Amino acid sequence: MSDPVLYMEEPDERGRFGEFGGRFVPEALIPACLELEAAFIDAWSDAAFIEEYRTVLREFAGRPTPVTPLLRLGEHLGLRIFAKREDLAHTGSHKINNVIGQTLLTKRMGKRRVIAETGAGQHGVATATAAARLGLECTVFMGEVDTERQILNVFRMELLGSRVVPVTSGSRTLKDAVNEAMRDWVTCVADTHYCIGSVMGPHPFPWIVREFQSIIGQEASRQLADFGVDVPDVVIACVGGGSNAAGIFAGFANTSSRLVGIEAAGGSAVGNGSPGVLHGMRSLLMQDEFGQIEEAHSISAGLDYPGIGPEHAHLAQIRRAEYYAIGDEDVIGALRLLSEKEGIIPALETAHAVAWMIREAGGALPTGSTVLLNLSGRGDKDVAQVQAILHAES
Amino acid sequence: MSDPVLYMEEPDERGRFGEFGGRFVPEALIPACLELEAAFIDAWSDAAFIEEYRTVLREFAGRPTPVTPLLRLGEHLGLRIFAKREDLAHTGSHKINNVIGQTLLTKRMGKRRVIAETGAGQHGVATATAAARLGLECTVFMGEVDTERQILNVFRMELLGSRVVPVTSGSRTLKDAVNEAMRDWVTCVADTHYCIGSVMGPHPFPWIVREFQSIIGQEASRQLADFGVDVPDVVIACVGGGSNAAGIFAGFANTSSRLVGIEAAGGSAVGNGSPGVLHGMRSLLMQDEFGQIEEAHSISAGLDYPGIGPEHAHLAQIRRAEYYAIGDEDVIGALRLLSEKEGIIPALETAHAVAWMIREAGGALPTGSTVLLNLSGRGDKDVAQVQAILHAES
Amino acid sequence: MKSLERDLRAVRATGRKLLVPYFMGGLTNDWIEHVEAAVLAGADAVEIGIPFSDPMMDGPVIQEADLRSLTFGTTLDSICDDLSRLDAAVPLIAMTYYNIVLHYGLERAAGKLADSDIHGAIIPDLPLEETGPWIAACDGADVASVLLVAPSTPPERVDQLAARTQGFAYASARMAVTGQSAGGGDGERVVASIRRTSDVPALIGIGIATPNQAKEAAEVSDGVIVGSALVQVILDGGGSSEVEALIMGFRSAIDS
Amino acid sequence: MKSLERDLRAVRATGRKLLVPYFMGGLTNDWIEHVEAAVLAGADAVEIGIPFSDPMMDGPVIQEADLRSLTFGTTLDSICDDLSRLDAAVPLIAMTYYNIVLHYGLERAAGKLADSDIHGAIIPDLPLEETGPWIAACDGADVASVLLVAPSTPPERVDQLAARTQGFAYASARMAVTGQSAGGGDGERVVASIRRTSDVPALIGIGIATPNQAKEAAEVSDGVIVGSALVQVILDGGGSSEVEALIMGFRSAIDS
Ligand SMILES: Cc1ncc(COP(=O)(O)O)c(C=O)c1O
Ligand SMILES: Cc1ncc(COP(=O)(O)O)c(C=O)c1O
Repeated sequence: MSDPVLYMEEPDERGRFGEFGGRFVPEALIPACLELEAAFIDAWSDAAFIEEYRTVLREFAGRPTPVTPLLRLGEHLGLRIFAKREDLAHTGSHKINNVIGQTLLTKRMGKRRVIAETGAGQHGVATATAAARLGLECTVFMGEVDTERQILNVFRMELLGSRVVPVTSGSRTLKDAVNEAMRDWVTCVADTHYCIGSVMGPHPFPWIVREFQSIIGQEASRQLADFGVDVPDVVIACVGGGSNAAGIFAGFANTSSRLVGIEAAGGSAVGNGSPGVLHGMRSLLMQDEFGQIEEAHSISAGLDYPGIGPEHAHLAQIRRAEYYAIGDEDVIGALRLLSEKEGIIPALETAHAVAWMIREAGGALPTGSTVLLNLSGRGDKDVAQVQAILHAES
Repeated sequence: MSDPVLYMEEPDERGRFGEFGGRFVPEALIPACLELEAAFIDAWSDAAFIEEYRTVLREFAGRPTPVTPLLRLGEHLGLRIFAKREDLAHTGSHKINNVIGQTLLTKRMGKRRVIAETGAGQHGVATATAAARLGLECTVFMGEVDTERQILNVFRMELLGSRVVPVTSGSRTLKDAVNEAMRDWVTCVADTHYCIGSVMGPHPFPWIVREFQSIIGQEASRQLADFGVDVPDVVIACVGGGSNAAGIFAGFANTSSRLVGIEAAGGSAVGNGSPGVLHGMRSLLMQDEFGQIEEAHSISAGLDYPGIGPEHAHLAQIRRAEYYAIGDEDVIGALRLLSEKEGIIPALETAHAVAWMIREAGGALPTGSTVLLNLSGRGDKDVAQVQAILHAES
Repeated sequence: MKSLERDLRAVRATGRKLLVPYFMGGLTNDWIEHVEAAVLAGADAVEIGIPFSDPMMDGPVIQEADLRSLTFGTTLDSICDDLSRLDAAVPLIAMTYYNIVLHYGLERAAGKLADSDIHGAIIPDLPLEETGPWIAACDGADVASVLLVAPSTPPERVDQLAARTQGFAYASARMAVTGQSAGGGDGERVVASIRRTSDVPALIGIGIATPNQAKEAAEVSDGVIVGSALVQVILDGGGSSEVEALIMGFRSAIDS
Repeated sequence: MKSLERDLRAVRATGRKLLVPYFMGGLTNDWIEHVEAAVLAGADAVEIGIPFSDPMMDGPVIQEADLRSLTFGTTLDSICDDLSRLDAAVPLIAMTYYNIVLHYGLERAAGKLADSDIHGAIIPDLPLEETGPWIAACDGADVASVLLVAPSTPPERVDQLAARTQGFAYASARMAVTGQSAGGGDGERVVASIRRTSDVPALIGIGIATPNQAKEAAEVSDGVIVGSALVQVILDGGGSSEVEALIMGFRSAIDS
């Protein structure tokens, strides 16, 4: 008998998940990537490091986050729904899991500074937070358009002692912030760690970030058992770069659960993309016929990214996971329904996953299915935007 | 041998804590208060109710919240500081503990509607949240001045399906919102429960709210033991009405810990008040020589209340707890220091307690003291205000 | 028996229904003349509000009157001073909140009221259980402590309230604050519940906004209290003649 | 040995230091004339940028050139078309990002470059481990795959890069992106590390902004690459004469 195929294991030695992944960075960054990979492998097999990581998650970040049965929404949709409450993690989303891991690694590598890219500011705030806690210097790159849209998140990072650099190149949004962070990293790599915010970038980042986020799936699997659920029929998460999805999928990849990732229609790398290389990785990208990267457009800044993590590209290709897109027009209604039925205002990112669940209940989600929804973040950051949209409509 | 005196036990049968408390409401509300008292006594001795309350806190609200050692701030101040992280509870403060208890009681009493008063909107959002979860109708009264200052919290409540009523009488702030809620309650008491937001109002509210908040102190006491702390030297909390303070004090009232409550200088009922009757209770109130209630003025809407819960008035009188005041001018610096040192942006309310700790470190708080700080809420709601203040200063 | 109850019983004994208008003390310079006008127009007793910053049991009209009067510096003392100018021979009843008399000192307040010919007091935020000290203070002076009975009050409690109230029993017609919703409401039922054990004069108040409502309420009780409808006229700038006309309208409706 | 390396070695053999200016393809209508002017002024080879939307290794100047050129619809094909008009006999080297050639098809891209007389290519986001497929494609055409060596590259890895690079070795003078900080930096050390095992021509680039810097760098290497300083002149509206003057300045400094 042959071994069963296992999903979401380590990438191969070249950092590939199937044909995706890799390490497409300038030579100047290769030593840093190698150092990081070695440091991570070492740390991740060091019980003391894992204990420290888990302790910080528990004592500082509020883990484990609960699993909440969504009874009223479930009744409304004819589903049995459980929500993994990353919105209750410190700073309001799953992003904190990753930055706690990466900042601890930074200390371990003896570096004194971190940099990060951010779109809406969630990952930036999370990084600034973890950096403040450890006394690391922190610089966050943010597209100028986003610094204007998210002025309060900029201020939040500054309160946390970070410097926020508005990026004025290109489309002046997330993708350009990544470029700029890479440029800073090339320059300052000796004492600086680039704390990437999702399962993207060059190897070993997609792997590291997935590992640091996999606590979501591990916890959820254990917690569902307390509700008498052995394996949910479907696990649903929204997908920007794909870190919250990777984190929860990791707990169920080797079960019979369907894994469903929901992209924004205007940032749908699986639905509308093709293979390419950007930001250090080979993955699915939205690009034109000449290989120029397209700008993503989504109501939700966190999904406003033209690529997807390479492991997701792989899971899509081998059909272990399914990816669908939700357009802006369905997102607000989903946010409202969850708010009214359950008393949880989700992030606009998360609302994409909710919208798909609403759309497909009774369809792709057969009535009576047991669904695990990754409630990746809270909507407080989005309330002003939602109000403006509803106001404009009325 | 005589029994030791126990603190923070049940009030007497007239709802008094010492000479404070009582039930100063119109006859029309007496039956509702009696019904509530009976329902609470019944529920609070019903293992099934307590189990339900605790289950909702765990599965929905994210309890237990962690205790976080504040190492960098502690080193800076020469103290050993632990923070009880109510900022991580659902909706961002301790307010959720109380509303979950009260909405469950509402269901148990067979009422279909709740009303609440709110200042900045924290208690209103929490009530709207708990009401949405249970499918209760919810109306929130909010001073017109506050609805304008906190437009996003108004919208948040509306997203959660609640109606927000701007109160145009009096100073159009929190105290008037309480008056208006009382008026609504008189009118609709048959099917409506008034979900009061702090340890105030007529008996049995101060007692009920304290009991629902005492989970804070119970958890913290257990959690400190895990850090090898038997009893902290000092327990510190900010005090508006006094619910977060009552909740954490309850866990330590019968230990040797000093209990310290911090009021806003402009809303200091202990420091600047005298005994009086307002909002159904006899307590310490800020009032003029004729018994007219004064308006409180604080940078922090949640401390902008001219009274204090009656049990605190009692604890102050018998000197079991100490109360001090912090002026607006010290609050922003405290918020910044905690943010930069620990990666936690506290609510402006909470920042008062931090400010006192900073001021008294090495003084009233001897160097080396073990301090338990109730981190009652997160500062996200206040970031815009803080930015405006710092901007105006610069 | 306090003088207030004696006086009201005396009127009732004549077969006349009691008409008790409410005025906010100090609301205008000439508020004393308003009272006099009302008496001239047929009021049998007058309720005089002593303003409080947080009138929890009052609707928007009387709230506004409270706050407006306070801006003029009105106090318990200033009202008593003003009343020394009053030329009218009907009973006066104070209406205020507990913190006002508490702050003044309960005995001192009761004494001051009695000295100013105010022989009754309604404190709506003092329910039965809390009223003891105030009743004691009132008993030291000739001030009747008037208790309210609400539509929600259960029967045993009605009996207790009826037994302890002084001067008269204030029967709330509605579960509402003053001036909120209009009509006789549950007044008849509340009065009947008082009557089961007591023959103290029972007046219906809260929600009596029109002469017709007053007439209906008076038919099932010993009389009515008219508050917001009257205060609104004064807030709108009405003077003694408007007060007189309004009260005359109520009087004739009740008497017809 | 690819023709690019042969050509550069031939120049080196004469004792002349190589001067390699960088032009962004399609940046202006007359960009071909700029190239010609540079050659006239003494360029030994020319690097030609094929613009990419996300030029991760470039500083603000070349980024802007990328994006401006893209707004004119520049593509690999359009650049090759333009080059058919070029009248100059120096080696050409493409500089672009991997996604451009990947999307075009690696073999097809290499073939297209060679057909357009471009006999080298620099792909800065292709490190040693990922470069295999591209080198294979280049080997099918006469295109040299030029590899970069960074100041951070450890010795064993320098040896591998020096062994595998084709045409020349691109020695980054600095840990920086193009045009970011100026000066020779670590160029001397990087070149020396290459030299330990290889005599492939080694050019210093990144941060060579002035003739003086170029002179210093050329003294410790086989020549220099000049990018942002030149592109800035063109972004500012400079034409062929400005290009010529600039290159002449570099040329004479290097030769002096
Ligand atoms: C709440 C929330 N969910 C999801 C995302 C998308 O990121 P990812 O796909 O890496 O989880 C973001 C990114 O900002 C986010 O803030
Ligand atoms: C975060 C926070 N802390 C404290 C308070 C003050 O209330 P209390 O004294 O009842 O805890 C509030 C009230 O809104 C609050 O939001």
